[in-house]
Amino acid sequence: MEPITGKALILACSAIGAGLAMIAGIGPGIGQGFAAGKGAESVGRQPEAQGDIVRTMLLGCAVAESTGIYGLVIALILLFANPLVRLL
Amino acid sequence: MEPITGKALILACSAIGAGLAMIAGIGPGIGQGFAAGKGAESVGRQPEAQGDIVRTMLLGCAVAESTGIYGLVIALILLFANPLVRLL
Amino acid sequence: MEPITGKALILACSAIGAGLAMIAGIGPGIGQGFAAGKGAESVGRQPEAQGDIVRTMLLGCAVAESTGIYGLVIALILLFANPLVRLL
Amino acid sequence: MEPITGKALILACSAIGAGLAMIAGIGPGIGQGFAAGKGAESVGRQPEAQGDIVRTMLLGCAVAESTGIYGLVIALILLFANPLVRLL
Amino acid sequence: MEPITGKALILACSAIGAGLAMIAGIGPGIGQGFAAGKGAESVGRQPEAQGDIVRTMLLGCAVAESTGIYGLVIALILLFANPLVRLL
Amino acid sequence: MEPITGKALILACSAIGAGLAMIAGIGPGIGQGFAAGKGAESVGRQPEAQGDIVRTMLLGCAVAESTGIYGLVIALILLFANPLVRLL
Amino acid sequence: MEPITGKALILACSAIGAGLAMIAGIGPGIGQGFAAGKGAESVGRQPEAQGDIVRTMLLGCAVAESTGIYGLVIALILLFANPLVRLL
Amino acid sequence: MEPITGKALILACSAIGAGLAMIAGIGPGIGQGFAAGKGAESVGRQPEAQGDIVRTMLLGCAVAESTGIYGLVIALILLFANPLVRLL
Amino acid sequence: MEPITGKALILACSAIGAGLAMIAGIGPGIGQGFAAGKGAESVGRQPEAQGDIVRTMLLGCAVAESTGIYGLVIALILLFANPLVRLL
Amino acid sequence: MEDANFIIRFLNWLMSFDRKVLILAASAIGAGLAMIAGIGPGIGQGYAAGKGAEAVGMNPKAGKQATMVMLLGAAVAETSGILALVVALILLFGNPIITQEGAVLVLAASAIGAGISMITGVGPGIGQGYAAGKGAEAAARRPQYQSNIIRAMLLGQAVAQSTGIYALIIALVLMFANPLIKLM
Ligand code: NA
Ligand code: NA
Ligand code: NA
Ligand code: NA
Ligand code: NA
Ligand code: NA
Ligand code: NA
Ligand code: NA
Ligand code: NA
Ligand code: NA
Repeated sequence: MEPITGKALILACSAIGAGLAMIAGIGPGIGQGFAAGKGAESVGRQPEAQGDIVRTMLLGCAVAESTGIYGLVIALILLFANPLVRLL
Repeated sequence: MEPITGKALILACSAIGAGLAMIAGIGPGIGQGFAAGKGAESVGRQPEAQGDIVRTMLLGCAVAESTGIYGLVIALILLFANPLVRLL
Repeated sequence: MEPITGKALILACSAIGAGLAMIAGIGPGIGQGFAAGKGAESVGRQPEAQGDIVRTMLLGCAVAESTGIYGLVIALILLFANPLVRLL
Repeated sequence: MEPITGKALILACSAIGAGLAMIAGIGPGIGQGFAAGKGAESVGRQPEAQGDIVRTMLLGCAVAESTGIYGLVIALILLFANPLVRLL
Repeated sequence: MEPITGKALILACSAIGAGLAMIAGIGPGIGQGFAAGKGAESVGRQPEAQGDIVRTMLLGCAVAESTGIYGLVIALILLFANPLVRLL
Repeated sequence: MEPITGKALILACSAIGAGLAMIAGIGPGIGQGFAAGKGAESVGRQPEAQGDIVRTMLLGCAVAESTGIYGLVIALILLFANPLVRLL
Repeated sequence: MEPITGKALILACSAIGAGLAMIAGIGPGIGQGFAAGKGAESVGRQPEAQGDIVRTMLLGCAVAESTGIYGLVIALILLFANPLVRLL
Repeated sequence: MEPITGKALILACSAIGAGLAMIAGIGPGIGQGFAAGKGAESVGRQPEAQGDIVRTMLLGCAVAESTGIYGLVIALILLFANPLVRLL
Repeated sequence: MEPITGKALILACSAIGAGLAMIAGIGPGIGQGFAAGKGAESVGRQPEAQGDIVRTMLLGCAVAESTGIYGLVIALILLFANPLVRLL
Repeated sequence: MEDANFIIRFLNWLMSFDRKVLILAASAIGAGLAMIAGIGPGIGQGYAAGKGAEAVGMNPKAGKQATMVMLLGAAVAETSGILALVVALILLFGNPIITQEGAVLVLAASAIGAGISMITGVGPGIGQGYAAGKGAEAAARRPQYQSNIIRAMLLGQAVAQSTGIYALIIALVLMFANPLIKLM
């Protein structure tokens, strides 16, 4: 019989922490979708400026992605390189 | 009687973590739906630019999907390749 | 008193995880509803373009559905093919 | 048999705290995506002002990123330089 | 064997409290991103008023940052100068 | 061995309560950011009314800050002048 | 050794309840910020109606503040005049 | 030594329930603030219709307040006239 | 010493359930406030149609209130006519 | 012997209650969670109300038509709120879980999971309400194309309902045909 150890508790809570961190992804999803819609609208209105419009849209979307990546990185750290169990 | 082990606790919390990670999907759903609406509106206004509009919309939607995919990947890792139980 | 097994704890948390995963569906619901509204508006404005408008709307809505489906799939896996209890 | 110690509890809750802190990232994701969409729209309308538009957009996005960074910093502190276990 | 003390419980909950406090950052992220988008749009329309526009945008963004800072301050107090353990 | 006392439980929950109270800050962040964007837009359109615009924007923002301050005050009370442990 | 009493549990949960009640403050923050933005915009457009605009804005904001105050009142009752411990 | 009784558990959970109920206040706060902004804008545009505008705004706001009041009433019942402990 | 009975646990969870149900009130608050704002705006624009506008606004708001009422009813049932303890 | 492990101790405390008690307590929370879905129709129908009022003001001659489109769209938007109410009422008045065999912890958690799942209704509620508002506006502008507008609105609303239906199915599975207890 192996009881619940401190290490197990930390790893269990890390699974929940990783899941919570991913929720950040709501933001870029909404924001970039808004950009997609505005980009499509603008391309329809000024087809001759399509290059500039799409480039600006993608540049802004790259910026908007960052916090989603932060969440992913924290989740991956918790899952694959858990620094908390080493502090025990 | 089989008692609760540390492994069981980690796996139980992984189920919750996987569920939480999927919540990220709210974002792409809202954003891409906005893009769909704007795309439909624009196609109605400039039918001659339909190709450009739809292509820009889909490009933006692909970008907006990413954080939803991140959440899915983290959930799949927790369910099928749980790295936490190996750290125990 | 019925004893708690590790398996029961995992399955209990899987029920909650499945519920959480479904919440992703908020996104497509909002987004596709936005598309529906814009589609209705556009059809009223350019009835002659109704085909293009509705097709673009549905295409965008199909894209917006994906993260809701992801959530459903994760929930179904947790409920019907729970891989976590096999890891025990 | 190694029971759960106070240190383990703190580290376990730190994993959850780190995950919660990342949720702040929803904000910059939405906001910067909005800026991306407005920027793309504006560039399409006034291509000659592209430089000014993109610069203003990026300046505003830099400001909007801050609270996402705050969340990341708190998460990293909890994971890598946990000050709470030292207070024990 | 060192069991969980009251101090440990307070510090553990402080980690969660710190994470919760950071969630406030959603607000400034959305708001300032909106300001960035509106600023970029306005600069494109009235390039001659760029100075006034950007200054007003930054002034408003500074005001909008405050509650994000409040959250950060509470989190830092909980992590680095925890007043609760002193009340024990 | 010092077990968890009622006082410790109250203080631990106070840390969580303080974190929750800060979440109120989402509101002023979004609202004031909206005001910043609208203010910037208006200043670009009517530079001659800049004084009136900025004054109205700041007056409204001061009003919008209040609930963020309420949250901060409750958090500070919980952390520094905890009235609950005195009721014990 | 003083164990956790029912009174302590009530007071601990009161701390969490007070924190939850403050979350209501998100609403007035967003709403009043919207009003601030619209007020600033309107003052810029019709400076001659500034008095009427600001008065209407403040009247509406006063109405919008109420639920934030309700939350604050409930939190203060829980913290300073806890009626629940008297029911014990 | 007085252990935790069923009554104490109910009262503790009532404190949390009261806090949760107040969260409803987010809605009227956002909605009425929107009304305040639209009212201010309209008064600026049609000062001669100020009476009608403000009356309609306040009528709508009264309607929008109701669910915030419901939340407050449930919280007050839980705190001051707890019917649950009487069912025990 | 009277231990926690099953009835007490159900009633305690009913208090939390009642609080959760009230959160539904966010929706009608936002929606009806939007209606108030649009109603005020429309009355300002077409004062001659005031009767129709206000009637439509109130009709729509009555429809929008329903889910807030549902939440209230469930909460009142849990508090005053708890059917769960009768199943015991 | 008292277990020093607080997780085991908490779970043992939970298991010290009658199985019916645990399921009913969880059902109270599940019912409360399900009602949160009501946020959606509230926002959506309120939007429709505002747009409907605006539409009536814009074109009073088509006022009746616009109001009918608004009400039709708002009725669709109510769906998620009604579904959540029904799930909550089933949990409170016709609880199907207490009669089921199986691990009580799983059954109790399923009641909460079902409630959480219903929260999904927020999305369709908001979205369909938005469509109702836009439909009303469009009907006031171009009353002659009312049927086209209504068809596009209803088509989009049907699409927007899907994730709410998925969530309902998961909730019903958890309540009536729990596959988890078979995995025990
Ligand atoms: Na970013
Ligand atoms: Na993305
Ligand atoms: Na998608
Ligand atoms: Na910022
Ligand atoms: Na602020
Ligand atoms: Na305020
Ligand atoms: Na109010
Ligand atoms: Na109401
Ligand atoms: Na309704
Ligand atoms: Na759908």
